Amino acid sequence: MSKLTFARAINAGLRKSLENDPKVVLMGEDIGALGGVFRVTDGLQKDFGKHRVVDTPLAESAIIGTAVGLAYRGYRPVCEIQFDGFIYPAFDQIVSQVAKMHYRTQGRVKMPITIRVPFGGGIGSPEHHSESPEAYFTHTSGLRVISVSNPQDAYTMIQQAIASDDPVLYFEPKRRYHDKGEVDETADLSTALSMEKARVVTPGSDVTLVTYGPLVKTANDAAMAAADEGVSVEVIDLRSLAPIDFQAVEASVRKTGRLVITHEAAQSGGLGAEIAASITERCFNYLESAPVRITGFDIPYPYSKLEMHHLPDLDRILDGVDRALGRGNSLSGLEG
Amino acid sequence: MSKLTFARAINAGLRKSLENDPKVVLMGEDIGALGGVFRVTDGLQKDFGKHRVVDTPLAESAIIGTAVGLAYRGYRPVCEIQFDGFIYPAFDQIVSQVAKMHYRTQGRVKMPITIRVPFGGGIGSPEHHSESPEAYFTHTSGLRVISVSNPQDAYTMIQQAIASDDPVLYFEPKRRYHDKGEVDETADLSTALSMEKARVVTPGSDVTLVTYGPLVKTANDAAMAAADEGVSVEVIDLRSLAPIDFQAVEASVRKTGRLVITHEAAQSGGLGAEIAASITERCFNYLESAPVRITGFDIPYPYSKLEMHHLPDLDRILDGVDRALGRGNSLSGLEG
Amino acid sequence: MRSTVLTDEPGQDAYKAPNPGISAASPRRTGGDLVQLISPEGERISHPEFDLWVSDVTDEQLCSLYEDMMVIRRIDAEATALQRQGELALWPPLLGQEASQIGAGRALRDDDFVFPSYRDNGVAYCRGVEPTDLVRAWRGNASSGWDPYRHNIATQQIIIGSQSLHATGYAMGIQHDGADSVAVALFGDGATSEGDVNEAMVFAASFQVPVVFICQNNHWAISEPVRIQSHIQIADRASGFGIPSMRVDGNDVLAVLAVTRIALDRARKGGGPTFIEAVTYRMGPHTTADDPTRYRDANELEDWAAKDPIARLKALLRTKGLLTEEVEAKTQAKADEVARNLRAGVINMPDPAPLDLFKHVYSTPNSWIERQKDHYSRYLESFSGSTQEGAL
Amino acid sequence: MRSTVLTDEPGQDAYKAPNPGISAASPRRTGGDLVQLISPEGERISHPEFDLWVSDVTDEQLCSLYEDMMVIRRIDAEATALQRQGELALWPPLLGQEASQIGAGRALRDDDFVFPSYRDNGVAYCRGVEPTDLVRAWRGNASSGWDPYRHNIATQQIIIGSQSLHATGYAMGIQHDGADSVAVALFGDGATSEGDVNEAMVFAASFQVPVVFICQNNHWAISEPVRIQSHIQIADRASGFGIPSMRVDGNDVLAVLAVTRIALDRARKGGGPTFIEAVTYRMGPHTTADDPTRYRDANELEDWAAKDPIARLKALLRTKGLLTEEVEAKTQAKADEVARNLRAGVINMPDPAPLDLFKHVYSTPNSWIERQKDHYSRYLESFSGSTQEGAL
Ligand SMILES: Cc1ncc(C[n+]2csc(CCOP(=O)(O)OP(=O)(O)O)c2C)c(N)n1
Ligand SMILES: Cc1ncc(C[n+]2csc(CCOP(=O)(O)OP(=O)(O)O)c2C)c(N)n1
Ligand SMILES: [Mg+2]
Ligand SMILES: [Mg+2]
Repeated sequence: MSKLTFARAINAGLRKSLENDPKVVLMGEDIGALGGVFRVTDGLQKDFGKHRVVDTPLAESAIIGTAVGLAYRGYRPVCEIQFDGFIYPAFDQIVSQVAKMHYRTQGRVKMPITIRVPFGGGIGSPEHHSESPEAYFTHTSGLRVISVSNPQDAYTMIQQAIASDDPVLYFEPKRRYHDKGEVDETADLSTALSMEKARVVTPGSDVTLVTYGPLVKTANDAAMAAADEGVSVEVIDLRSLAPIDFQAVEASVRKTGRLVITHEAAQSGGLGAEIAASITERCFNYLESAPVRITGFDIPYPYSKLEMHHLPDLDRILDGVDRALGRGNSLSGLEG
Repeated sequence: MSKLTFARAINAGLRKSLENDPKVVLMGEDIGALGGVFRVTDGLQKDFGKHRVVDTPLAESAIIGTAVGLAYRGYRPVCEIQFDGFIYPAFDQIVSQVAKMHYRTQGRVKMPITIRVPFGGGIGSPEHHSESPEAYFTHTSGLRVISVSNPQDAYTMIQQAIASDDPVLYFEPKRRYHDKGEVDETADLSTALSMEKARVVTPGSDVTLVTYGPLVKTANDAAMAAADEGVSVEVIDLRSLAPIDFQAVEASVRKTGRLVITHEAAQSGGLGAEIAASITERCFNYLESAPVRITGFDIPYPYSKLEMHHLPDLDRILDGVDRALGRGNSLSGLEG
Repeated sequence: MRSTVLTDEPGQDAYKAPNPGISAASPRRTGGDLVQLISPEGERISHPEFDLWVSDVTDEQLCSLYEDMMVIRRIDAEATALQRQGELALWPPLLGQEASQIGAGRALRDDDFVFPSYRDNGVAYCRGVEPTDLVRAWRGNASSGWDPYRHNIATQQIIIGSQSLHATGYAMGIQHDGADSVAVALFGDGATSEGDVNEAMVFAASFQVPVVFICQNNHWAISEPVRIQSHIQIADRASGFGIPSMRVDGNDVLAVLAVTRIALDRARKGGGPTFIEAVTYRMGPHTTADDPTRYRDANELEDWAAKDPIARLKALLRTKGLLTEEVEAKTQAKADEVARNLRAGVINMPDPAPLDLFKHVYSTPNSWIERQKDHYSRYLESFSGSTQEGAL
Repeated sequence: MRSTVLTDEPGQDAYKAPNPGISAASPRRTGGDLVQLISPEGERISHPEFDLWVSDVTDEQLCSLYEDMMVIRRIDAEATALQRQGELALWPPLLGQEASQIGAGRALRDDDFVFPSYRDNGVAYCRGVEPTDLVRAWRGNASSGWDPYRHNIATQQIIIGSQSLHATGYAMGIQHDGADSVAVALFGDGATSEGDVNEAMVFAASFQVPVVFICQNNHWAISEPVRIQSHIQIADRASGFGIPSMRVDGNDVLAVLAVTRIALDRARKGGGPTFIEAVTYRMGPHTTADDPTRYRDANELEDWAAKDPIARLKALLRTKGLLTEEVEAKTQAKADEVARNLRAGVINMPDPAPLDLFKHVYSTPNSWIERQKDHYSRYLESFSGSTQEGAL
């Protein structure tokens, strides 16, 4: 066991993958000598060489498009997109090629591509540096999408993503990069929890609170605050955003009868909508109240002086918990 | 009143906009001499000249990106994306520029850009020609998204879209291009139903059936078939997909207590999720059963010999109506 | 390089020089000379340098190139007919581009890897793809027809230009492996406007990988003449990326063979990427759904018919006394047989099963897909015993 | 065009010719000569052609260019300091690029329209943007600082290369209007790899619109040396699109002024697009968040410090006897004043109000936004009277 920051944990996972499989190749902008703008690939080019840790020209579509070609040739490319907001130039290659190639070729050509995306807000950045684009990809059949919330999962799941024969979008909560946590670097990957599975991170009985990535910590804090008020909140870290482990959420909601979902992405068409809809379908008769979504607003990510108003925080989550419980809340008295 | 096909109705609307506002410029691939692959722009270049109906080089990002520049200069570009599956190369320009420019500039720069997208399946096409990408855009704050289901709306709403100071994605149900309908070309645009509003196209009292674009016709057919079985289905044509006129849906569901949503796009993260979640939030106490989604599957759009299995049809919609009503249906006896 | 230059280039305006009096660097033309080894009249034009690259082509091989072109033209015609008869949903004819595709396709080594577009059926044929497999996707029976690894050719790309990046990435893999095979990207004149094709050149040049870009400039992108994409020659694009280019008469199978071999050889020897512009003409519609009379002049087609790639090779064979009755008969028989098999293959192609929908979305089990498949199979079963059973 | 050529080009490898013995067209270099009118030592290099374009520059104007460069360097330094002090969230210094930006900025007419990147604060300054407005977005108080229509300069683009298309589209509008103004796109060397920049050249060339692409090749894209983007000169890219290009010493304000004027003049007269590569150097970090010691050699920085654009102009002014104490004092005073105002403007900038979040998402009322705004204002009100009130 060692205490690692989030960024170091991913770095360690990447290192392990590079060591274990000569077909693993890292590519992206500034990932070499600089080690990436967040230092996640720090030292890897030095240790594995310029052919395995490749500084590419500045073109996202080409990063993903050449990764498709490398995958065709039997490689396992791990692409870094420098910030969430820079993934859109590569959207076509991701949606029309990476996601569809296996289906298109009737399983003959595999796309074991991992796309690492530092995502989410809260670090005071200018435009395009704080987006939460995950719903674009969870709506794209053929992709797997995961997000990690702690250094141990970051370490394990980056290796699982790279080992997966399916393409994986790996969303890294950039505002947690410096958070530290215990990481067991010796743990056996084959016995690790499947990357498709959610995890109950705080058990509880009154309300189910579902989230992922950067807000898992906030949700846990909210659960602690709620406990002080005598409300028992069960926090579920989804880990996998596509597919979502609905069985885990369902099991919890059958118990609590109440659901709150929180994410930073805009509300309309965000993951919260899918979770609310699916859970309502699956356990309508168990629900005591409508699922509540506490999310970013339907606005472009705002300039940083206002971002704390946009991002769900402990208070807003607790207000959502109150809503789910039918207790007094900011919308009390409002109809519809 | 004249009887026009869908395609001719859009053509007539475009013509009107070109006539009324010298700042309107059409741009796209093959929209000139050819009149577009669906002939929607037929004859317009001949009548308005190459400077107002512009055949562009083959580059979607540039079509939208130069439209942004034209809008900056005070123009109202109307861009045609040849098929749904070719919009992704322009995704970055749409999401990072078109959608955000007004917010970014604090309202100083308007983006009155209309992006016309023939969308949806059912015409036996090869890959990339039958996609339903609307949810990517409804999740993108700053865009308006509409879809039309009949020639009259097609005619009116293309003009409303062009007249709008906000950017509008205008989704045209390509498999309906040849359907005919009455179009009043003299109707006053200023008194037309706002493009933000939904419309009840078949009134009913037992179940609310919500859809848009190509499936409105199918939904109406399903309502007629249901009526034969004594079930009264109220069909709502959303028309606006962002924002959705939830008040209209809400009013209907408060009456019926049951909701079925149908669209061609994949289920996970599709519009059905947002509608189910929002309506559950807004009228939880009125719902007699969980909202039902009848949609395309979570697969890449399939090759054409299987597309009729992927696309919701009358039978699948009726099965969904049965589910909403708690009557015998294909999933009877299944838990969750 | 003093080969004959095609005189009329209807699609290409001469580049207009900027304001005179301004000495700023003006764009130079590279690749301005069109490589040609057979004249439109079927004369063999000798060229000290390019001849070297086809000196091994025996008379027999010339006949075999002829056969390939005849066969692929026949496949193309048969597929067009099958579409007209409702057996295929759509077909993109290659009529007129046989020399470009056979010349390029026959230059390749088995271990080279091709990333083609929808129109490159001639190249796919050279790679050994079964004619029936060529049309599988166009019938709607599958999203692609063959196993890329069996023939070392990817499935046909529909997103314009996308495959140029795949080829470049594959070439990065070849370089990484230390192999001496080559990745080849095929695309059209229209594709050169797409960001992806340009980014592919950036990457290919930056990493100096073994990739050959072959652009068939058939003068049209659906209804758009090539001058909408570029006022200067397409081959000139490459030099701005530091990639050498060649411009070849795409209706001259020998010339295409020669320049492709040159490019492949350079790539194998570590010389990096090359860009080839094969100047040819799309004699048919864009696809069977297209109506070219709406946008192009019949005269233009006539002009190009006079440069027909097959007629040209035929004339050469005739001059050389190679076009014997026996050769004619054999070629005809082969073409007939291939067409017959294609037709039979299409008509007997079994329809896919409904639940195939859910196959291969992922390579490992996926809970969402499993659930939807389960629900849909229950749905299908719900009709059993009802009157609709037969419909399934 | 025989101006002196900068000898050391650390970022650019010479293009390696392909295998010898192959006569295929190899890429030619265009724009290989670097336009220079002031040597690094501050000598005025006369050039019969380019001199014409700056012959109207009086001594006074030379001093004014000097002042601009001094002021913008001071603004840059002050903003960097403000960032270090926590008053700005981030700042992208332009240190070293003053000549490129002031030379280009001062060549423009009021009715030209500029599409800049995040680093082009010098150009924005020339357009009359208030220094305080330059930093508004970097403080996080707004997503952009100024009204584009007031200064005819768009807000600063962060998505690399995106603005090249906006400029091209704007130029399409100018052409459509029959006006003689020009759209200008500014971007970096790294940006030339993005599809958008290449597509912009395709459109600009196809429509022959009045746009000038100015690429400041500052040798780095964050940590990546320019040779990762291209092995040949950046200016050469343009010729492949049929766009003439010029390569200019970007640390020579007079030379930049001259070539920008040439390009603008050509555009105004209907001559279409021009591409300018201004060869310069980013002497600071990429942004205040960057640590260049991780990836670049201190020697390189030293080499370029010897070519400092301000020192160079200063030397020329000194030689010409223009650098009087008075001029020095006036310049200093101006820079001090601007910096003072900037600091005061930053520190006194009022914070935005929470509900500003919902402003300007759409230009017309939108039911979703209204509802969320209403809910959020209720939420904020729900704290009223509680202990947290002060926090709002
Ligand atoms: C990204 C994208 N945009 C548009 C289309 C529609 N489209 C199909 S073929 C074609 C023209 C292609 O022209 P060219 O590259 O010259 O190839 P050719 O068809 O002549 O072989 C277009 C616009 C597409 N398939 N993909
Ligand atoms: C599409 C996109 N990809 C990546 C980035 C991250 N990024 C910001 S600046 C930069 C380097 C830009 O280099 P260059 O174009 O040379 O401009 P310079 O910073 O040197 O002025 C990168 C990669 C971005 N802003 N946008
Ligand atoms: Mg073509
Ligand atoms: Mg740079």
